[in-house]
Amino acid sequence: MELRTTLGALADPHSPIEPLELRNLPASQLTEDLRTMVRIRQAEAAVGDMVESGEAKCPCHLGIGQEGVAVGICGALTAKDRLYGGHRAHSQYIALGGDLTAMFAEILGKQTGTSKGMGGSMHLYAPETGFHGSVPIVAGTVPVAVGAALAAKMDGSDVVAVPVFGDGACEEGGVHEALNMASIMTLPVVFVVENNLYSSHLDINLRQPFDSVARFAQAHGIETEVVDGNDVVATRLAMERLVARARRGEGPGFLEAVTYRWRGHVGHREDIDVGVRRSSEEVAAWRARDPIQRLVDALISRKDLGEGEFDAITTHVQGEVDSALAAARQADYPPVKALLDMVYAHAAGGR
Amino acid sequence: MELRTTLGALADPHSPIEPLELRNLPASQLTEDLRTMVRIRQAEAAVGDMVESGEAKCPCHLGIGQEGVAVGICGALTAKDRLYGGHRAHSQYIALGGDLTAMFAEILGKQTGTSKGMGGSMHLYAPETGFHGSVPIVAGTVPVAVGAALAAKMDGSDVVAVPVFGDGACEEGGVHEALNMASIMTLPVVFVVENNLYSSHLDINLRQPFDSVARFAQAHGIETEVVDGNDVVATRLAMERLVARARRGEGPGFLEAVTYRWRGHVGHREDIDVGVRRSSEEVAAWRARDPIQRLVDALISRKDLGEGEFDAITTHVQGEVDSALAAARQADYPPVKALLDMVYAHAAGGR
Amino acid sequence: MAVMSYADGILDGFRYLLRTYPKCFTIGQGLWSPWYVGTTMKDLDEEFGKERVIDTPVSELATTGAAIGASLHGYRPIVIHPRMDFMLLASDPIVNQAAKWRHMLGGGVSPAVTIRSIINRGGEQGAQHSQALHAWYAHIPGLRVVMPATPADARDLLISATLCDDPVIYIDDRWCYEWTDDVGPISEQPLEQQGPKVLRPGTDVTIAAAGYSTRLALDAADVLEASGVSAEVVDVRVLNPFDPDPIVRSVEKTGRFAAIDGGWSTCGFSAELLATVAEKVAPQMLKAPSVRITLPDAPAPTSKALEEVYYPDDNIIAERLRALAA
Amino acid sequence: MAVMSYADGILDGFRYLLRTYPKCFTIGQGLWSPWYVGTTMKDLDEEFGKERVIDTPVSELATTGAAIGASLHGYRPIVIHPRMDFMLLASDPIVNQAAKWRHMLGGGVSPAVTIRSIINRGGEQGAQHSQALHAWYAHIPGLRVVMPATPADARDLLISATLCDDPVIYIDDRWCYEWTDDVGPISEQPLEQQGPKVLRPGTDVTIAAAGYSTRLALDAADVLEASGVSAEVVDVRVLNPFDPDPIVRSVEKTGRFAAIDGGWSTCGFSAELLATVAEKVAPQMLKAPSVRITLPDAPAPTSKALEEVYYPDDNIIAERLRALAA
Ligand SMILES: Cc1ncc(C[n+]2csc(CCOP(=O)(O)OP(=O)(O)O)c2C)c(N)n1
Ligand SMILES: Cc1ncc(C[n+]2csc(CCOP(=O)(O)OP(=O)(O)O)c2C)c(N)n1
Ligand SMILES: [Mg+2]
Ligand SMILES: [Mg+2]
Repeated sequence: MELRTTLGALADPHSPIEPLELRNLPASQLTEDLRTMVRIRQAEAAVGDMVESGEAKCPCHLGIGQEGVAVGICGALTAKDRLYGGHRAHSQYIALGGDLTAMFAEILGKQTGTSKGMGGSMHLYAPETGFHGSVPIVAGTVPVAVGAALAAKMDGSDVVAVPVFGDGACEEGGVHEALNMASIMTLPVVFVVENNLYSSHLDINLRQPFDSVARFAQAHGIETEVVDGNDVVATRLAMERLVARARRGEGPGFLEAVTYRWRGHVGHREDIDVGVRRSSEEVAAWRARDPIQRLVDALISRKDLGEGEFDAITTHVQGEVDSALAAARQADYPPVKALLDMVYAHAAGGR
Repeated sequence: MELRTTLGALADPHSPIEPLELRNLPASQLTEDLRTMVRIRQAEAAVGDMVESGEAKCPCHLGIGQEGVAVGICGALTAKDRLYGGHRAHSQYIALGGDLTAMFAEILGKQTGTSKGMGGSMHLYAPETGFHGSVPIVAGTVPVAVGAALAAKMDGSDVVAVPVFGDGACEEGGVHEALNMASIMTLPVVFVVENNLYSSHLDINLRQPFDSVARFAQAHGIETEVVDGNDVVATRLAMERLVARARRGEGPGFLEAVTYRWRGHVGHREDIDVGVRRSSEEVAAWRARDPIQRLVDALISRKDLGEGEFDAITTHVQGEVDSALAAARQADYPPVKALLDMVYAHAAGGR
Repeated sequence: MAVMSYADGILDGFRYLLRTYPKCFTIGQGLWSPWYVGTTMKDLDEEFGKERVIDTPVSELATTGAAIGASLHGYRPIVIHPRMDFMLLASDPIVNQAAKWRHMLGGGVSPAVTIRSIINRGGEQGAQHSQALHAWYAHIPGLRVVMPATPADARDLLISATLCDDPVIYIDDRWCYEWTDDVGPISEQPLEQQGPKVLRPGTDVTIAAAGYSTRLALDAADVLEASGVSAEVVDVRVLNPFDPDPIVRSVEKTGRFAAIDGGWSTCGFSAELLATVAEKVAPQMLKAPSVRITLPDAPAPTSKALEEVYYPDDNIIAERLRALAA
Repeated sequence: MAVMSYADGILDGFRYLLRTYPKCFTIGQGLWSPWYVGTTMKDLDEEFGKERVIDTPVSELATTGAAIGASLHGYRPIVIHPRMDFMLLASDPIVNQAAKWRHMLGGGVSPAVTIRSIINRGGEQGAQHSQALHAWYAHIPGLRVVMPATPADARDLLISATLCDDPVIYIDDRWCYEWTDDVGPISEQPLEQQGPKVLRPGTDVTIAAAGYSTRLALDAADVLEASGVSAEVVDVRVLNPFDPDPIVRSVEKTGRFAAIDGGWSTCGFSAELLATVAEKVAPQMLKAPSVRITLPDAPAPTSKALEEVYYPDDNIIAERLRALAA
């Protein structure tokens, strides 16, 4: 299969990196975004360490390198919006303000986890933040989010639903059905694809005829934006445009944010399970497009970030991560009765 | 939902009808096409009568009015190609040269039917003609045909696979998965959509944001042609282009043939089950675009068809239909043992 | 008390729900057609509006998934699958999503969706248009599965299902639509309190069945009575979670057990019924091996010559039961 | 005789098929990855080429449907579903298409596809990544279903399945991969001649199981032996079409029956086993009610604290069987 790229420089690790344009976004907000990206990275690094040590047993899919997407899109949302994630959803959970202790506890299978220890890394839940659940069946939450948007529309609210999924998920037929439904019902849903150019071990050129996926939304008459997902500012602004349209009742949007995962598909390694055609040069090139460093550089050059401030952020965040992890470790495992108590809303029925 | 048409005049029953251009196709071939269209129409009319009288019990979906598509596409195929149909497949079966007696027998549940009386109208089978089966699960044969194309490619042959399906079927996710597979594997498959603007009782504008479906194939990088399906010549020529590419190993094609069914979705009626927004004026307008009459007119004006010749054809075909039906009526029902004998290739196993 | 058909029972249930609960809506293929699902939803779109009675593209997966999504935000959607065969395309949202979200997200999420699935068979419709796969759904913890056999249940179990906080598969059978019965006024019943019911008392043999098969069981019991065999008929009603007690009690009394089921035998609901009796009734109390009466192990044929033998009727059933009771 | 692991048995089966039959190919997710399906298909792409060992997009439905299509034209495709949970998305091609084409098209069509479905559970993978739905497929006439429990069967049933003219669901379990056993040379066996086998003779109680559960049954039989209970273990091997005779004969001898199954109970394969015994063994020959040992009626948990109780181990099983034999 020859490479037919429509993404061009966005997907080419060797293309020159544009300096991040901060537009006229206020420093306070950008610093907050930076802090959130750092929080995601450090929390995920801690998860990676727990996987490595064997402390975390459930499958963990890290989004290190992709923080710009989660922070960019969540910046355009409020807690009343409805985000649904997939297997790689720690970043969105944290970007929406999800509690770190609860996330670590969930990953460790503890009762104080986001899902009472019933779901692990792939099943996070924090509806109070707007994070309404994540599941690892690829594309599984896409139609569900369309239904959440239908509910929002029926309520007459300006709430927006946001399924976040991957380039691989676009190969599931259900996504196309969901796009059509959203389109004909003019639903307030913004589909977000983290196009990290890989689905497990296969790069997108082994799976699809083009490297961009926005074409699927266009075929369904849905407004699209294609952005550099490692540019948190561009991602946020594009998301804001689509969210605003959806809130106004003008129908669905589709954001394709191009990014790259630094680690393997699942687990902590950078050198295993990364992609059958992935080279260490490719990873190195993408690392140079680090969404965090690019924001730091831009903030420093705009003098919004002073000497040592970034270090202070990372140190502070590391403290948060460490204490959250310590708290999670303290927590208890769920009681055995949880196994049968949560199958149905009411006592197992009929008796 | 406002109407967003990309088909324009093709889908507008009130737009002026272009006179059929016969190009330089030979009279013999066009007369043969005419005869086949008449055969389809009269055979289906006979099926309609049997439904009305209660003689035929299985669900029968008539394609009267759509004959141009089947004859046009099958004109570009040979018996070694692999066509798969859906619930409305009598026309393709006949266009490929399927035996009328076997079709009627199948519809009547007789042992001499195409499928030994095990399938009825919705399950025809005549592999010797290139008709490899039809099933009523909407879009069910689309991935199957992609696999038939994969087999052809693995064989190193120039055989082409052709799934025929409807505009409604394009709403099934599996179709989009199949398009992607065909595209990335460069398979010799030509997807044919009979876009009759309806799926059961719903017109396409109640179900999709645009009235043309070729956009789905374009999104997958597949070569498309959109034609007037009531113009058998245009349909054939477009199909020939796509089939030729596929035979040369240049990959899949997608033919959208716009047409209209005169009867209801299932059964013989013209006034029931036709479409919740369908008017009798609409039907009348489409009847004026009769694919058969248009070919007759063109042949007459080119002097390829003389006085009384069309009548002779219809009379002759009616004779074929009548005697096929009489033979089918004579045949026996399948023996009861057929019920268990055909579940597996070998005697129900393990004993 | 009013005399009501099964089809009207369903329609009445929908009317009650849509009238009483603003958050109830229904979605699926055919809902704007006056006969797509028989008369069971006739004119609901006109009475309650096309915003609450939603017809859809041919997209079983997304339609079902979207209904689940709406149910997570306070709605009570009833998804319509006009044929159970088509619902296979929605297996992921039903089994991987609806059945599991509560448990795997810690108990706080209610996928309170009702999925109405219609068994639509006979009439030479053939292998892809005839299936009765209730056993599949009964196999899945997290799903509740109901199969009404009477006009009252057709209405009342639809209401209980829709008001239930769990995902419920509500399975009706077009072969039941014309039955009529006396039906009392609506009173909402929590689904978790519903279970099998003895519809006809008897002493010689216990027959358990659900949906249309319950009707066959009742008819066969009539035939048997003429030969002096007294059959007790238990209508299962709720297949999952399944309460075996009424059946166990009955078999302990009669000493003989037969399951009649409109699905296939292997791993079917009839297998569950026999297994339950085998587990819970001491062998000494049984006077004969238990019996399953089901479809033969074959896809549905079309030809009426084969349909006639494919679907067991009350006389064939009575004959098998007479042998059991002998 | 060579000592071979179960995983190597599978790999060996693939190698044999791909080497011997040019029309055999395999398609599914992960086939170009060296560990996606454990080591069971390691380097097949390198040995036989990426044209015959085909990795795919995340499109379970079309992948499966396409394999069926290829099988209709002389090929012998083996579809890989690295997790049974994902295969739900392919329910239509498997159940509506593959299982039915032969019958509904009059017997002349052979959807000779093999669908390999992997049970991949434990390791805190949770509710959507743990299911064992073999009962679903065993319920469907037209499908053959095999579950190898031994390294020899892992290899030989894969070969029999692939050479069979019918669609076969071949289900292996990652928990079996490391078992080793003596394995003889390959000799092709027609699948329709395969059926349940007594793996361990005994006199006090009959245990039937398939796949990983067979292993548990054998281990439990060891534990029981220490308490003086002699258990006969029947490995079912072929779940559909299912031959009950070896189990019936065994139960007629021992008078006690237990089914161990890694799926859920309701309408599960264990239900089929109990139902079969209830139908075919006279109650007077049974010394105790039959027993099912299965998963609890809940989705798979993640937390290891719950996984430990969710999956029955050989000691718990032995305890239940001791009670049965008492
Ligand atoms: C229905 C289904 N099929 C297959 C898988 C296995 N799987 C897990 S993640 C994944 C890759 C998905 O890729 P993408 O959507 O691009 O997300 P990414 O991992 O890149 O974030 C696959 C194939 C699955 N979980 N669910
Ligand atoms: C999976 C599935 N869903 C729904 C149906 C019911 N159904 C039968 S034909 C049909 C309409 C299909 O429309 P289209 O594909 O446009 O074909 P047409 O009838 O217009 O030829 C529907 C919805 C079905 N047979 N299969
Ligand atoms: Mg990806
Ligand atoms: Mg149509």
